[in-house]
Amino acid sequence: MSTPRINDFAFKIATANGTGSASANALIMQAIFRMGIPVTGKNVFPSNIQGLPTWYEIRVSRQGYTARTPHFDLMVAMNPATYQKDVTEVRPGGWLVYDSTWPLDARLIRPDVTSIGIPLAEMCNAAFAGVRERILMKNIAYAGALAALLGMDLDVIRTLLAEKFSRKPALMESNRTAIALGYDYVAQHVPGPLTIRLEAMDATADAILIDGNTAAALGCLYAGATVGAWYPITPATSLMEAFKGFCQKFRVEPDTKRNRFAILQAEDELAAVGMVIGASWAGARAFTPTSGPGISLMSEFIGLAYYAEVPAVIFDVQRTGPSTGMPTRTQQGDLMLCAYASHGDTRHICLYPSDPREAFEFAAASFDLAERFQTPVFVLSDLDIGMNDWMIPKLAWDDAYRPDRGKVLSAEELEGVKTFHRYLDADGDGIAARTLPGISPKGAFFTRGSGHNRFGAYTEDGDEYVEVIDRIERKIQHAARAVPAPVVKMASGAKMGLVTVGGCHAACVEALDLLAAEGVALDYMRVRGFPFGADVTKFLEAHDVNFIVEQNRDGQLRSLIMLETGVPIERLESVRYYGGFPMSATHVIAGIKAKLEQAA
Amino acid sequence: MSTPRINDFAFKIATANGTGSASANALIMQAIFRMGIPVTGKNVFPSNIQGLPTWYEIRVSRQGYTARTPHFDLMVAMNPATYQKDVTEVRPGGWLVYDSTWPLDARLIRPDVTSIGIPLAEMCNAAFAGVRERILMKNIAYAGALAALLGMDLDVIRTLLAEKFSRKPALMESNRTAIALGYDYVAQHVPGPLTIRLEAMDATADAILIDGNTAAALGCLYAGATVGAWYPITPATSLMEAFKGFCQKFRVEPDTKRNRFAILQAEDELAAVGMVIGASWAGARAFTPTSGPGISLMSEFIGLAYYAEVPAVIFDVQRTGPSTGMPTRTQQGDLMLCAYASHGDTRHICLYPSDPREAFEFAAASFDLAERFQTPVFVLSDLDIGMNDWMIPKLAWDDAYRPDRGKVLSAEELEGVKTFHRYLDADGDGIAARTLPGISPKGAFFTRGSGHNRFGAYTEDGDEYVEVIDRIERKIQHAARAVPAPVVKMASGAKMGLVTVGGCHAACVEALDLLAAEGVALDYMRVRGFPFGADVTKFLEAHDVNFIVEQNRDGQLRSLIMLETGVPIERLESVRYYGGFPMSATHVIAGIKAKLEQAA
Amino acid sequence: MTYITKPRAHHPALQKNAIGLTRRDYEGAITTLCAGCGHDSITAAIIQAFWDLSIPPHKVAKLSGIGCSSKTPAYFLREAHGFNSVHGRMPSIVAGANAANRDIMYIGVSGDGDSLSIGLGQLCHAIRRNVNVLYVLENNGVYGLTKGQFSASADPGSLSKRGEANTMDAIDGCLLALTLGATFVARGFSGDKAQLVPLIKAGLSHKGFAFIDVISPCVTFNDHDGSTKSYGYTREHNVEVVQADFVPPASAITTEYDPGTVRSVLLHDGSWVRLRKLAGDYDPTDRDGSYQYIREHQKAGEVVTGLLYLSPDSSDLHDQANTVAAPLTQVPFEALCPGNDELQRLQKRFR
Amino acid sequence: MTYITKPRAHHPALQKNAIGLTRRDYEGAITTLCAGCGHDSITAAIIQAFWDLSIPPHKVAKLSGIGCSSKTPAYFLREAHGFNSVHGRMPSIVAGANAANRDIMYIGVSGDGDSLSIGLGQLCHAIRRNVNVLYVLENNGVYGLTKGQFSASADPGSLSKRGEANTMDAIDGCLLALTLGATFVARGFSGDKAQLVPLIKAGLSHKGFAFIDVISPCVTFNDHDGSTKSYGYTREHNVEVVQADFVPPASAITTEYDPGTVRSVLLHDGSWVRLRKLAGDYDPTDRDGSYQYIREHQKAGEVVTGLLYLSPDSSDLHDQANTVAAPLTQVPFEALCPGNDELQRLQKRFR
Ligand SMILES: Cc1ncc(C[n+]2csc(CCOP(=O)(O)OP(=O)(O)O)c2C)c(N)n1
Ligand SMILES: Cc1ncc(C[n+]2csc(CCOP(=O)(O)OP(=O)(O)O)c2C)c(N)n1
Ligand code: SF4
Ligand code: SF4
Ligand SMILES: [Mg+2]
Ligand SMILES: [Mg+2]
Repeated sequence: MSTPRINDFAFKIATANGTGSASANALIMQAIFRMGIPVTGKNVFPSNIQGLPTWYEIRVSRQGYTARTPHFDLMVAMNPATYQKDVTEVRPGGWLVYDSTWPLDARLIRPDVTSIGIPLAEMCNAAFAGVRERILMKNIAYAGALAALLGMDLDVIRTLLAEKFSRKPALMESNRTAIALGYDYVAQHVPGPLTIRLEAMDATADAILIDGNTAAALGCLYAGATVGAWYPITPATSLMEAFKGFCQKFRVEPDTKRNRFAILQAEDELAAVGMVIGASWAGARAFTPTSGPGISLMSEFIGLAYYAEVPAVIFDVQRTGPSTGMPTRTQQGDLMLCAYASHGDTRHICLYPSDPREAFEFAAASFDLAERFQTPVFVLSDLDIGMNDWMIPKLAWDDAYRPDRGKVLSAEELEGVKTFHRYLDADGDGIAARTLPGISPKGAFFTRGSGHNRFGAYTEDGDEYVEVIDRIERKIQHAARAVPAPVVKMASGAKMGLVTVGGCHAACVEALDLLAAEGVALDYMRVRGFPFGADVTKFLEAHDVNFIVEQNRDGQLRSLIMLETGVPIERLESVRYYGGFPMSATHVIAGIKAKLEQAA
Repeated sequence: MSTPRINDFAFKIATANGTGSASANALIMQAIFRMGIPVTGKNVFPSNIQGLPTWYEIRVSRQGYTARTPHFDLMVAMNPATYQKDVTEVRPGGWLVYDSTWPLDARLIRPDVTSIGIPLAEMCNAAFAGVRERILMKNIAYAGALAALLGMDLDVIRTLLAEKFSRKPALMESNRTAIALGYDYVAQHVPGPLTIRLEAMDATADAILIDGNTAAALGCLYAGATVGAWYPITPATSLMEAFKGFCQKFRVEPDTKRNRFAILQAEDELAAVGMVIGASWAGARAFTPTSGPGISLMSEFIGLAYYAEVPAVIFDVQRTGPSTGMPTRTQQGDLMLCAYASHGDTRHICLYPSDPREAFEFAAASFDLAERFQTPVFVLSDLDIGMNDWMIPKLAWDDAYRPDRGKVLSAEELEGVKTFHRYLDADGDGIAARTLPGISPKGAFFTRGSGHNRFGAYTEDGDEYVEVIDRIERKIQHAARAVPAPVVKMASGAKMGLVTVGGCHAACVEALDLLAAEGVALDYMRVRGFPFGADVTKFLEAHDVNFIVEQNRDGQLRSLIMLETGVPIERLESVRYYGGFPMSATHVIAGIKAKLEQAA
Repeated sequence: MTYITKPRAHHPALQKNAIGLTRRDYEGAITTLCAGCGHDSITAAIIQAFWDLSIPPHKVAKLSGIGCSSKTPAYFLREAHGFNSVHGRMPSIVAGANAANRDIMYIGVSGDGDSLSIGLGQLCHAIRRNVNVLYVLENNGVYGLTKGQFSASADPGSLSKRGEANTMDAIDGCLLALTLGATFVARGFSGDKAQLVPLIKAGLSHKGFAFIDVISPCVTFNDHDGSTKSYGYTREHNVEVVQADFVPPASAITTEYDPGTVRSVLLHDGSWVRLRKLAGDYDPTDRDGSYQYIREHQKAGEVVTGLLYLSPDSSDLHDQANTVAAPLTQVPFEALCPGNDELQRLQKRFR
Repeated sequence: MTYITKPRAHHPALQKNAIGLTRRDYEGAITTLCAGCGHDSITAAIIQAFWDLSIPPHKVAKLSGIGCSSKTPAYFLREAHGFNSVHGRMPSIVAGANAANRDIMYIGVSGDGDSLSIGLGQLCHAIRRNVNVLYVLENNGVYGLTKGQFSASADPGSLSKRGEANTMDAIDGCLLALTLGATFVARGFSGDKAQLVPLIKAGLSHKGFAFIDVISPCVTFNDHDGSTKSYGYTREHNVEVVQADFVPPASAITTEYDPGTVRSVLLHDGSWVRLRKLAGDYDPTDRDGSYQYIREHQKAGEVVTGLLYLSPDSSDLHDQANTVAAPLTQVPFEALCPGNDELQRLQKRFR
């Protein structure tokens, strides 16, 4: 392992929650990114506000792989509480950075790992006054040390600090000092350079570093959503907070300083989705971000929106379930729930973004789908997509876009019709025209979750009931053609398929390359919308073996595939990882190899 | 059709809600039953308290068929609001009974139907004083008329009245008079006996007439349930009301007159299931009856009970969904929801009674299963089973029965263990021992829906999390052997199978006979518990074609079968009826024949 | 057959209001409630109030939860959009609808089970939010539609149809609303249309959450002695507090009203409510005074009716959200979407 | 590492209570809350109270919802069963547990988000039901665990960490409880252990729902000016009302307590609470007086603390359900199952 690895390694920083390491970690990420090198960060944080262990994992990948890797070349061990665990995660021949203000802790000693001591606390106590500053600057100091160890460009770092603290000269000064402390110490005391090293590239010019919740919030902003209702819940909270921020910037009426949006913090998730249904019914584009527990609580209301045919956009930023589960860990555990949420016969449109770019695009698309099909639409991302920093191509918006409001009759159109009936399938596409309150006396109808016939009248007649509920099913089935098509990548000579969803994409594409290198060729499909279209079935049927890769215990994607495509289980090999971390290529490869060996 | 049909016909009584016809209809049912003739009644009522149309359907079946039949030989048309519809339901050559106080309404005239006029109102107005009595007695009068028309035993009727009104002589008198009015008028004015006729048999001596909610309440009483929590909802309300009645009779401490039960009327379904979870956690046998909307609202709590492993018994008396749907119509629309309720990876034990007898048995069994597997157990009946009067064999109780509390450590047992850990799989069966509050200082543990390891401690560690969630899945899988085995009936030379669940049983057994008579032989299986056991898969795999008969739009039983058995969809032909009435043999036969013709 | 509407032939005698509509134009489908149900009387009062105010029916949205009471929006304002939602959750739907389109006049109809049992949390928070809606709680102390179980407003000690006694204290919606800082709190009685109509009109003109608790006997399950929600009881025990005669902005003539001791309060839509004090020194703008007054009479077994409290200043959901004057549903897309150039500029932040 | 417990070596100096246990025996796991969090002070007060009362820890059940506050049951009474349930729904779980086993002493810990936002309905109905539990609402005006959004008890006008102002009125848990007929209503301040411990002890001894609203500053998100939930603010503005010194049934010695003007109220477990009136003519048994007192000081920007209301007679869930004296969990199966003979007799009814 002594041949240098340029721009292709991973390191991890172990600290305690609430010590302010976030800004230091962000600084490192941005510096690498500005050097033109592809980089991804995974924040592994506890469900707590202060004191519990927290980690930040940074992967540098020349090839641009963004999946998490469980193998770390270097560990910055700042938290005694996790020394034991942290040191084991360093690969043999790797490095361990520790605070040599105190003697090297016995738990940190590993013969096959080079430990690098830097007196961070000592230096900071000397350089700074006040507890607060000393604690905070210690983080910046390790950033400086890493800069020297890994070969970050100091000018880039200075520019970043300049941009960040342009209005706070004092802070800029102490940050610079702290960087220098770490940097210089390493320069003087550590025999370098390490065999893992950064070298400037030109691979990030057209990219941005962004988290999926921020991107989704942008999608809502651009699609023209005006009403957001929510109840705080990790990991969905930052979606609405980002939306609020964007609205304050772009949605304030210049002259009056009044808002072209309304954000309602509801008392709980039942109320949040109720507000979305009310707002959509009245004609606004409305949405609510939540996570698993919220979806469970919204179940009754979801059935109402489905049966009364009211649009609603619901973001499920999935976390590890069931119940409260691990709120700060990721999972894909709500695939089944969202597809069939609520009692009785129901089926819902779902979109599955794989990264912040699709979070942006699908967020915008979800409003068109919800209004066109007059039904709830779920956008299922997860904690990894929603809260971690991903490198994605710059976002673009087509200014020609206009909202697809679906069949909403105007006062003029209503003049045309003799009498308006809400649930008539006039066009034979399963979609009946709706009207908005306040438009015209002729548009009035009665919305209800109880039995109704195609005229919108209350009914307890079986045939009338069946006619409506069957049309709704046809309508949802048609949506299969409107949701984003699967991403398919064929490999020459491949007999088997790899099928996945959402955030597993990053791990799968990397695994595909590695397997190909080993001579295992696989065709690839990532589903992006539900109900599945014909092309999904086509791909599955074209392969005797399809490995279904997902992040949940019960193989929920595989379940959806079985139910909706009828492809027999023999052709569907389940590959799962659900421990709460983002999926890695190693999980995918190990899973597939295990299956292949069983078969062999 | 002029050859007499003895004890094998159906008739229907059309009235308006709130006119008090219930007691008259019950009287007719009981009279036929006491004559030893198998009889079933279906009450078709509106979601309203007064004035809307309501029907009572009575089927007399020498062979003992209990399914609903949509073909009526005779109609008692007491409600002008539904004349039009009612008359069309009479089979050609049938009879129509109307109140000839007013001239025969044009809408009621059908050349192929004999109309029989009886001046019910006129006679009652003459015989009784006071509006109330006149309205009520009109019902008893038509009962008297039917007695004469169909050949009911007047002595039986008199005995019934005597039993019923032993303490209310005045009421007995007017009832007798009313019966006589109808009976005598027919005797004097209506020529000859109809070709449909009742003749005493001896087929009901060991049977009772009971509805499923009452039977389920008895099951809860006998299994030793002490805490019932509920929020009223049709069609589940009468289950708790029956339980309350039984408790007041059997559960009052003689000397103190204090209750050995607590029934909590909660503020909603979330609270109701929360109370059940709390009571079960504290060591009581607790249950809550509800219907679809309640299950949706309970979803979050269900996930908590699943993951924290707290017993809970939930009755879902299904009604027509989605949303509020048709609250007074039946359906099997919650099969999928109950099997996988709540976010994250979950799977739940479900029991599917087919009639009040099984409602009684499964209600009792559900508590053993819930405590043994420390998880929520759903008993899924439906409005038809729960609220209609079924003829079933007398219920019996094994006095040797003692509750299976599962692994609950006593203070003594706790003395034995060094330190108690809640989630250790000591016996390798996936079931970890629990303790109850207040028993012993050594028994304390912390129950939580957040991530926990096998010691019961909070965790955010992926491996520790996976260990527990995997064990829970093993545990639930083991329950497949503990739930009631499917009912299987093999027919000689059958190549195809008919598979169904719950209340469809009545229609299926009748259909099997009729199809057999036509030379179509089918093996039969009715699943009774979830997760499915090996024998379910065995049956399905033994048949190239399995007709899956159920009462919902989306073929939810078929979905469960696909997911859990992996049997390919080609072998699963879906036969569905979901208009809200109980399923009839004709639905089953028509559905199967249609499929067979497609195939041919 | 539930929703057949009445023949609409306009009887010439039917008087027209300022916008040329007759009472008939404010009606809905034929009721399916029990004959004599208090809820139907409230429906009649609602129809009267809207007609009096000459409000175009299609500019109104009528919402409800689930229950006999919640069925009533089908029985008035045929030309208004209706929403019979789910049990106890209507307040959140109204809040969302109002946030989206502030130009619609919202009326929410609910029952005591719908509002005080399953829906208690949502009701309380809608009050806090001061959503601009007239909220009519048709209060009969029972769950009518599920056949008479006690609701949270059932009186302690009162007997159910099945002979059981209620053991818990009743929740008094008006005291609750006052405690939560409601800006308009009133109580009426379904049998007293003369008082109820002005209350409804005042509530409709109030900017913010106008809460009216209307005692509405359930003839089928709760119209018996031992219940304070029975006709008999309420007629005896109802102590009128404040009579609200509403003067529509259209006309300023007030002379036709009997003067007496009068106090006027300016409503936010610029119209006046003239309050006639019947109970000596009653001051409907004194929140704590109102609370005490209700409590005192409650202890004396009396139900106070009338306009109990009216906040002289009320900032509703939109004031708090500082939204634009136009309904959000009418803001053009161009004013909502920043466009691609802004997006490119913005993304500098993410490098 | 969250739940490592402290070394349990008993320091001899640690004083033992009547059942021979030290304070240490009433402790739990090490807190994972922020240093200086008000909730930790409340935990200390709870430990003190249980120790003082010599309650066997395993005879207690401690329940909570979700939130920083709801984590605290893990930090006291290691030997008691704990239940950290779901957000806002703990009251129903306590009600069920109490119905099943009335011999356990129940303490429920919740937060203002858990109790007044998502859990408002359940809290209100548990109060109505008068479930026998000590309910501690650790009130900081924010959602701590989700990083500082306003809760329903946030003060109007107060600024969030992100600089936004809260526009809605705060829900005062004590006023709400009084309005719902709560039988025990108190308010404390996490920083004032001397007052809090006796309140907790009195609450534990109360038969029925004992509601204690404890102002508990969130140092991380809400300990700043403009918030009445900050240390600074509460110290200044807290007007002590009633000091409750609890005298355990075991000992009747009261002389060690400073007399002053004293009023004794008999609790249902036979023990006495001696109330020292600090605020002139304050009467803690006058429900409406308490309400007004709180309101008056509220208007003056003051937070009243102390034992605000205590109903001299309280019938709890079990009185209302008329259950047997023994816990239902201990009624032998034989007394629950009527047996087959009864079943056969009963079935005559179904023929
Ligand atoms: C989630 C849910 N639970 C229960 C029901 C059954 N249900 C329908 S109406 C009702 C109570 C209605 O009482 P109230 O609101 O007082 O209306 P009322 O009929 O008395 O006018 C209940 C419990 C339901 N429809 N939905
Ligand atoms: C159903 C559900 N929604 C949202 C959340 C996220 N959540 C966890 S704690 C909390 C608020 C806690 O606030 P509070 O009860 O005041 O406790 P504090 O942290 O302030 O002590 C929220 C919204 C959740 N856990 N469950
Ligand atoms: S049951 Fe009661 S509330 Fe319902 S309609 Fe009849 S009278 Fe009215
Ligand atoms: S965030 Fe606030 S409430 Fe939560 S632990 Fe920290 S200080 Fe306490
Ligand atoms: Mg009611
Ligand atoms: Mg809080």
